[in-house]
Amino acid sequence: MQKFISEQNLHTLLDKLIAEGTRVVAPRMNAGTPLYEPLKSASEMVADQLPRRSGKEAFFPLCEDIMTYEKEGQKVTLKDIDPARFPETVLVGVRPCDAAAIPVLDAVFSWDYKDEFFLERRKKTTIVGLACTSADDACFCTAVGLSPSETRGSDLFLTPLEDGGYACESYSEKGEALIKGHLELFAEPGNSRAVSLAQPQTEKFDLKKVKAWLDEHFEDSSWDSIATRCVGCGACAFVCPVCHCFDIVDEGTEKSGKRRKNWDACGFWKFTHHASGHNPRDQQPKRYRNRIMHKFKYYEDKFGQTLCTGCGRCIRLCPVGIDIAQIVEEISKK
Amino acid sequence: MHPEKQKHTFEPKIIAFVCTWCTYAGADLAGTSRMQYPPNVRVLKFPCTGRIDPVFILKAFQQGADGVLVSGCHPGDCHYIAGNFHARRRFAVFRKLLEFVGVDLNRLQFSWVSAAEGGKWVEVVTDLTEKVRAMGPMTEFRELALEEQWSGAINTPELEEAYNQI
Amino acid sequence: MTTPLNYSYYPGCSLHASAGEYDLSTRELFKALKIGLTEVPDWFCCGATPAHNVDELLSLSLCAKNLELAEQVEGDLAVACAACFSRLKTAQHVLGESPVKRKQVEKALDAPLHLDGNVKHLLDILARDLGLERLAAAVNKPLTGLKVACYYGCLLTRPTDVTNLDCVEAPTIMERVIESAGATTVAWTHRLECCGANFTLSRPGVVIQLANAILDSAKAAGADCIMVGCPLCHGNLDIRQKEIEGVYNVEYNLPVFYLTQLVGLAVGLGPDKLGLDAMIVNPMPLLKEKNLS
Amino acid sequence: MTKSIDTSIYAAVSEAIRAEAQRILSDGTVTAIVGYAAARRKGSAQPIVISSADDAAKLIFTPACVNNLAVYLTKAKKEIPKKGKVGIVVKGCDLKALSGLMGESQLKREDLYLIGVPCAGVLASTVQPATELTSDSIAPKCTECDAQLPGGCDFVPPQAPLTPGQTRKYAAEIARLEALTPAERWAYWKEQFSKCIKCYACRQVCPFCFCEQCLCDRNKPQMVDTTPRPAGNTAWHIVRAMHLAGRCAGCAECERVCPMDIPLNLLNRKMAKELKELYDYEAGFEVNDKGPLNSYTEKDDQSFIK
Amino acid sequence: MSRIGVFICHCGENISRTVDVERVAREVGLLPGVAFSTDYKYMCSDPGQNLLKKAIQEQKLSHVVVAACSPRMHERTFRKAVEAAGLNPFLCEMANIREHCSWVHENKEEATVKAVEIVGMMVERVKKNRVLPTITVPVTKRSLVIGGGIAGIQAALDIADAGHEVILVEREPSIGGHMAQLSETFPTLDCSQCIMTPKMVDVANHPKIRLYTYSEIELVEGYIGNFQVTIRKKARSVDEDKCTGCGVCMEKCPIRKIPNKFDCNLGMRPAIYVPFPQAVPNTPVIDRENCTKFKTGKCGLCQKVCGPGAVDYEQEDRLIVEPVGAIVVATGFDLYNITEKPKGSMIKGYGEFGHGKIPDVIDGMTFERLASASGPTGGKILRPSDGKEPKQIVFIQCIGSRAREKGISYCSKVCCMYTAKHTMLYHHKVHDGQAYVFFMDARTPGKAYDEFWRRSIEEEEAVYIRGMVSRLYQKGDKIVVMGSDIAVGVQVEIEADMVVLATAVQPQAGADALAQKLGISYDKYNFYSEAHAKLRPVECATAGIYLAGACQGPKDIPDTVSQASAAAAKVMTLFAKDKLEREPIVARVREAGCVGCFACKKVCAYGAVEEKEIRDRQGNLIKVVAYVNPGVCGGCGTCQATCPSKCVELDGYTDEQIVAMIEAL
Repeated sequence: MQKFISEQNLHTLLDKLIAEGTRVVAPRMNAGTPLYEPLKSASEMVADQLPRRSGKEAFFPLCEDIMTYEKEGQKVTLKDIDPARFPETVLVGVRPCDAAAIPVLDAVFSWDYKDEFFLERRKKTTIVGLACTSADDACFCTAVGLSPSETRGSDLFLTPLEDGGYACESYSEKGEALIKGHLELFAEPGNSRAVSLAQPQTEKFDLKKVKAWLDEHFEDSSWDSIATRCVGCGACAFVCPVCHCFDIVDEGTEKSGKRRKNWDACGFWKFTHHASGHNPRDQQPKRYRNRIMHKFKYYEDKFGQTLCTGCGRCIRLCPVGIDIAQIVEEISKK
Repeated sequence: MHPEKQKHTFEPKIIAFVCTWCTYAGADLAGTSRMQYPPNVRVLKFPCTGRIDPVFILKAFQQGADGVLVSGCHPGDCHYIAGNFHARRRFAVFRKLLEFVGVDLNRLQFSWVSAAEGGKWVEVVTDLTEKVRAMGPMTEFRELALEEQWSGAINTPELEEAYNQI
Repeated sequence: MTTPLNYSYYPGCSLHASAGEYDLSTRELFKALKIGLTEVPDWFCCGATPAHNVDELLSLSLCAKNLELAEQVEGDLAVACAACFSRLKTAQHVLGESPVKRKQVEKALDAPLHLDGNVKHLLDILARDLGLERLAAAVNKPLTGLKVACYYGCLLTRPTDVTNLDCVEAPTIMERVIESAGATTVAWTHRLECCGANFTLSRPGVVIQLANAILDSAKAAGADCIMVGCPLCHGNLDIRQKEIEGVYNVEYNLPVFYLTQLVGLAVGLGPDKLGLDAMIVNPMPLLKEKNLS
Repeated sequence: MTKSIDTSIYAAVSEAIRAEAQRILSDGTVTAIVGYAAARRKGSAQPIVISSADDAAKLIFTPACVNNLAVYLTKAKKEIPKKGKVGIVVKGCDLKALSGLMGESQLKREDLYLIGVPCAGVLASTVQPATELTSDSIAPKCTECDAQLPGGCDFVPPQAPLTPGQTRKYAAEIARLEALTPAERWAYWKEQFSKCIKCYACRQVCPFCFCEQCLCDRNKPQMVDTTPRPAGNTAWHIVRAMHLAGRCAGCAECERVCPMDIPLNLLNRKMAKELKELYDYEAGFEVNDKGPLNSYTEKDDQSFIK
Repeated sequence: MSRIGVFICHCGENISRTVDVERVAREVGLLPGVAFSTDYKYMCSDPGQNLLKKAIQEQKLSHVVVAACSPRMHERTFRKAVEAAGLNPFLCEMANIREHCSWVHENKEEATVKAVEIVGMMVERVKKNRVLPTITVPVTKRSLVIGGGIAGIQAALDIADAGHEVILVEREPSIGGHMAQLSETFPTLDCSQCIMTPKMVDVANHPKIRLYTYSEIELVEGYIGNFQVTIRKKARSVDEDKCTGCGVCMEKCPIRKIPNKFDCNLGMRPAIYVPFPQAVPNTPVIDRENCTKFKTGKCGLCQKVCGPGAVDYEQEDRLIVEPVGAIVVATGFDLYNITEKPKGSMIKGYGEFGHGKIPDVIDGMTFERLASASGPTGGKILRPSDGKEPKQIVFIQCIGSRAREKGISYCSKVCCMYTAKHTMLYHHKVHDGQAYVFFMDARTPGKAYDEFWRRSIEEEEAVYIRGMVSRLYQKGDKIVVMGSDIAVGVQVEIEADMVVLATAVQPQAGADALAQKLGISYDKYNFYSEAHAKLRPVECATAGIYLAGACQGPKDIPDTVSQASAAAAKVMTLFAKDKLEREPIVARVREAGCVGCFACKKVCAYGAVEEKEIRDRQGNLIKVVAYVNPGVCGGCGTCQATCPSKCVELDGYTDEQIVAMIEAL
């Protein structure tokens, strides 16, 4: 179903949703940094900047409680968190590189173990994509088979029009339900042309060739030169729309506390640090190799998808300027 | 979001980190002299103020202390020669950091109490207890402990009720 | 030649009265050594020894005003008389240390004080600013053979760390200056003993007794003459020498020179330019004997 | 009013570094050099470790060379070849960190060949790498820099950096924060620390965070919560600022690399300011073996102690 | 799961009066990990301790918390009881619910709630306690004594008599120190040679004492019980074993006129000399600066005349390493020399007293030599300038002492007494002589001291003038002393024949250098600092090093000897046991985590942190880590609070224990 919605109506739609108690998450400024966060009012939305963290947060939170424990004398009571309590959410203003990431995550979170925390949130969220109009030389979505107008992962996709307002098209029942639920705010599609979209310059990677190289070169001296720069922080993994590793830790005192699930990163030394003290990936190149392998080989082997949507966040934010596009490009030339 | 609480008499929780050679002995002297002082203080014994790590002060506030007292030997009296000199510098810098982050320094008291100054111990503890009682509970760290990242927050009844208790 | 030295000059009352020869020889010596010396315009009495016994605020204000006047003339303040030097330095020291007294003086003068100008005794200028080598170079009639007893008196080196001219217990600045002018100095015991100063008017007996001890010690040490840096000491040792000889019927005949007179001789100035005629104990026979006249 | 900064010297400095690198690599003075090289994105630079003379041509020095390379010589990066002397390109702020490390017996001066660079300033983290260096795009730390010409190096290109005087951004911001009430300051920092995602980039990039296992990575006892909740984040940043007090040299890498733009260097500059006032300590080029927090004098201030 | 036993004491009714002990026992019993909780009227009594021991065995307790009085009172008692029951003593903690709770809070409800929380806190702490075996350090039962004065001699004799080997090191060619220079000693006027030489001979003949004279300490390594001391035995040029002490070489030596420092340069000695007749060892030393054999290579007469052939010009300094378990420092004092301002010292000289310029102005020690029968004048008081007998002597007190502007603010304690003695000796030897003493006040606090001082005035007719001397100068062959008599308010001038200055007592030159080698602290005057002014006067803060005599501060012979015996006693207690046992509250380094930044070493006031190399099997160095020497560690824990990654951990006060306590509140 194709429709048109004006800028004003979109804000009204969001304010109505907020009023109804639905959690509306969109890019907004938080102490000077653009982030996907729940809005208090539609006016807070900032559409022109790529949020510093990806949209995966709505489904795979930075940190969430999964169980609480309480000790009264010798008696210990455990209480699970009931996923039913996750709020209805509408994720608005999601760039194609973030939106396309979510189906990639669906694969791993519904793999041999159904992660009800992720899936319940996934069920309760409608994703409203937004075509991408501004890219910088770090973006390389086109190189991994996406594009500024890619609708994959979006329930409803808005494309900004030259004369203002957005052409919107629904790609799932949730999308349609959203339109139907507020039909008065939508109008029939006009014929105004779309705004010129962003053009990332990187040309398409030969992902097949990259994977082939990676299949053979687990042990290779070039990993040293590629990864010597990496200092082992978690910035790239945490801002990446598709990285999904997490750690479970109990926090609290003897008397009471919570079991929490929070993001972890393979770049950390402690990620593979065994209780015995042994660490299979003790050197930084081994850890960084795992990042490339997981994104361009292991995920392909398991789910037939590339674990990278080319959003460029890891390139912009890497403390030591490691450029994954440069690395993949070099591998594709090997 | 919190209904206005009625003001019941608030009993501040004071944690005191003391060195065993001087202040702990001073507190013992206050005991043997049967001096009376408010029961809000809980005393932790250390070999020397040099052993008191600033993270313990942070930990104390996080665990709900409304006031923290750190006390040891007067400079020059340290049983370990220089423990309190290092501590003095460490705390001079740490309290500036806490102040900069927004902790009200009236809740953090440093003092020298020798083994003969039972009276001074009582005075320091009583002053701090009354001062903190007047200031009310230290809400900063308690509220902070309940804050969640937006994505992990679920408005559960316990969360509501916990908020009200602060 | 390095940058020319020049100073503002505070002669002090006695140099315009009884110690005229000290003022004359100072001006001539500085002219000969090509050191600029411009008198402080309408300077007035520094209070000398009596003022601060009567009222400290008076003495401090007098000196503060003089120091302020000296600021108008370019260059450090040169002082010849030991008493003026001691008073100006003490005022600088006391007003620098005690804000209470500083406020009182500022109220008295109703003007802000600026006391950081340098106050220097002639010895300081000759020994340090000019430097002993350049002084020796300027000597063309060395005082060879003249045995001089250098007499500091009380005020040049005391109180400690106020005048900062030289070490309190064992000063050597006078000896070094006159030795670079060719003279030989004698080691004697009364270099720093008091000459009785202003008791010369109220209780002359004290001056007779003290001055005698000094003259006796200098004579015993084999000195030909005594060199002084203070008009009051000069007065007690020179003017009263005859009377002392009478009282103790002993014969000293020790001429008492100002340091500028002796150095002046060494740089070739004649007796008329040094006011040698004003000295009570006639120095001419001694100078002739050492063929320095 | 944006003041432009004369960046003509950067090309000449790069040339001098390349020549020097070529020389010391070919004559074996050093076995490797840690420097900067151009990266894929226009105008961007990234750290590089070269060990052959002909790689020397890759070395550059531009306003985009923002990293503090000292981190590559500390324990955290054990793989950097430790055999023989290692050359390193150092800006003034980096050199202060190096001398701190030498004071903490992590490095020996004789194992290092210091190529100091006269630096007129580097770009802030919030601008694209290709931006031209002006008083707007310059990194906040450079507005307070007193080390444009690093001292005590083995080689320093002859160029002289000239940077127009600028308002000291950190000093101003610290003064602003100090003027607030404790509650306002707490709110300010709570909002900032809530953004933290515990990616530990600030720790991994700091030359002084060379502990084998960070206190915050340990759980017996759990001194600091690991999860990135505001409570854990606040504790983490307080501990970090306290551990760097009296050591941090102001290279402001922590603030530059923070993906969430948390003004972390404010905490370190505040500590540096306090240590200057309290014990007259300032991180500098000379190596002192005892820092302010592992030495004392009888007469240290104790006005805050009853 | 730990099985903790909690024992709440009534302490008669000191606790139970304001704390409901049954309720505390009941509530604490519910805490996780507590297997047994009871209360008893007197826990520290025998039945109480037996209850404790029985419960440990029957209930198989893993930890014990005794809630009673302050640990400073009975922690040792309960830990011994727990140890007797077979449990490591450090698994027992005390909860102070008396001094910190029942005695200071009257309201029973509040006190009881607080008591429960205190005990609960200690229960959480004890869960984290680890078994700590007592630390034993081997003790070398040999002691080093530095300084062969009366202090060193007394300490050496006491320790040797207790059966332990002693190494006595003396810098001068002979032991005896300053006391050997004295004529008679106050307050009994017995001759110092008579009371000292027997002790010196005992030292030489004592089988347990190895004497190194003309030797200095080169290097001190190690820690209490395990010091390695390198001694530099300077070349004497005479073989001590062969020399019989016949003295022929000294008679024959052509160089006669070298001022003898022992006689304060009044007497003369040859180039090969023994400082004084009763020297121990009685072996001469060749003064290589003044001996023509060493200066020009000629002469060599002493070697020719030496019967046993003991003279050996080729002899060189020898470095000897001695393992010792304890060190007694007895380096003594020196008199403040006013002739010139000591280099780098803040002490300003006394130009105005002409010492060194006026020959007849001498210091107290020179007067002693004049008065001493073995002195250069055979005991007659004669003027150094012309050898005449002085008819008027002026003694001036407090030269340097109590003179802040001259740099010394302390009182040297002994001068008032020895000056009174000098006036007496002078009066005995020159009956018509008159002694004047300029003094501020007489300090004669010792036993029979003040009587001695009164006697010098009333019987020996010394004239005491209360006032200070401003200047003195030579006039003819007299010395004019210009002083004031403040009692009468008059300026006084005395024409004296001789002036004796009672100069201040200072540590020996080089005292600070020796302190740095030993790692002991010293004050701004270079006197060594004792561990505690009142309670540990003869020990240094650094374990295993003890102090005796004037090196710790000005003192007279009685105090010096008692301090020497005290220091010896301390050494004997140290050597009483083969192993030095000490509380295992010491720091340990987790070497896996240590990155060798040595912040711990920088803050350790005990110097207990050493650098340790970790090498792989092939021997190449992996890293250098910190190592805490359990024998030296004081247990303050400053290192752990300084270490960023907490790799150094103080046993008994680990972070786990403390955080557990904080979290239990």
